[in-house]
Amino acid sequence: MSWNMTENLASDKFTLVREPIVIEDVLRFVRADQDGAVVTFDGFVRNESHGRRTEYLDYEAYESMAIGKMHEIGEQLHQKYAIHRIAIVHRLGRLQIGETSVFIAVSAPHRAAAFDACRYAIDTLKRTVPIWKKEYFADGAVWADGELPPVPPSSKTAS
Amino acid sequence: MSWNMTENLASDKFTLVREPIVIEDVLRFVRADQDGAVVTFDGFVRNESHGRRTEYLDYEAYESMAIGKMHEIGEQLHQKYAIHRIAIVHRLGRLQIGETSVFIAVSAPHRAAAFDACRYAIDTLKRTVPIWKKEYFADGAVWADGELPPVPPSSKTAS
Amino acid sequence: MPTALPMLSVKVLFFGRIRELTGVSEEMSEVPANAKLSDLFALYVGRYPKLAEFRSSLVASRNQEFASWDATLAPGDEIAFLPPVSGG
Amino acid sequence: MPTALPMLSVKVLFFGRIRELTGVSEEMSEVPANAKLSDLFALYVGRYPKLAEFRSSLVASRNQEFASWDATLAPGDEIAFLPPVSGG
Repeated sequence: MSWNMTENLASDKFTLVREPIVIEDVLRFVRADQDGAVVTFDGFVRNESHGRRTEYLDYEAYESMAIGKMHEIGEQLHQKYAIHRIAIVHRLGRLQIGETSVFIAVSAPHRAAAFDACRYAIDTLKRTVPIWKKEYFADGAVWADGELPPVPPSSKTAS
Repeated sequence: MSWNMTENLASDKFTLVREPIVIEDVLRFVRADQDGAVVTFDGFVRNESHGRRTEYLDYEAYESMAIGKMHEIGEQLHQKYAIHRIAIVHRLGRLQIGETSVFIAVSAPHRAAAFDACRYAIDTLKRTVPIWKKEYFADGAVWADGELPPVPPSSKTAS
Repeated sequence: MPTALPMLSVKVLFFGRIRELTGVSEEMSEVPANAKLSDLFALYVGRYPKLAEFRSSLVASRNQEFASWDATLAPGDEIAFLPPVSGG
Repeated sequence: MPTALPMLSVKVLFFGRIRELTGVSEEMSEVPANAKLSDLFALYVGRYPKLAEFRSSLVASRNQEFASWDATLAPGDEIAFLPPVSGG
């Protein structure tokens, strides 16, 4: 096979952007002639949340840490799956209904790895990458429930 | 939820095309404001097969049956998964390295269903849709190995 | 002397490597009225003996549904002989 | 009389709902040299009592890695208090 981990990590893409995500650019980025499959996940703003009509969302991030955690996801993907390239692009700021908040693309010589890796990427992003979403409704706004990231065990021994 | 099966089946898309597949159009087709997730599979021509350098591929189909089988996949997906829309587009004729041969997009309110359905769609397409691929190399051409579709059991009782 | 069985006419399609082998994409074929898919295939093996080698790596369809080899043919059926599929 | 512990300075960041609660995005904070993450948090609970309600639904990070509450602080550390994440 012509892919290898060193090359790949250098050519992955993990970014936070404030402008609309151009999906075609991300797709083009991960696709290479030695691949045969790209699986993508496009997460975008729904028009409702828990039965209330959403007007728009604001996303904020702990940006430097978020980029670091996205890189960690990339390293895990290359360890776990025979994939080629990964791109994870998350948008920040105000997003309207239907706009893409996160786009993930994974290329691989075979589709099973691309599916598994793409799903692992979005599942892990939602648990571990420090990004927060505030949902705005006609009658108010709430921070989305979210998930508490796993934290390393206490460094103390019991005493 | 605002999706329902009757509406969806009418608005799914199952096509065979002879021109390049315009991925953005397919994505736009499946995306609606009540969704939050689209998972796509982009299958494209690799530059090698079993260690030999591919020059190009020719795809042919039993077209009317292939469209019928793609519709059946759609019906199965709506039965099995809480998804909104499905698009399956397969290209026929001569394809160069890197060109998309099949593009599948599935939209859903939640990502798990979109992932499961997209994967089921490509796995089932590869086993049941009558399409054939001939691979051309510098020194010859071969029909790809392929998979034998499952056939209904014999209509005879043992005698 | 038994009366000859009436004949019926079906459309037959070949795809992929067996289309290349037979040189036939599509044609009409006459078979006895009680013929099964396997009988139709045997008729073509008579014409193209190399087809016999493909018997275990083919499936047949009848009116665009996969069918078992003992399915009985009806007038106007569209029958196809399909090598392992390799789309995607 | 014991000598006062030397103090050290860390950068503290708040995000999401607790950024709104404290009104602070980022500031420098002075803590005793043997302070742990939990001590730093307690210091802020003193200033913003409502923060106490969030203790069980927060995680902390130290230099951009999730950290346990008993992690000891070092000069120049970048500490953040993070509500449940909801990206994607």
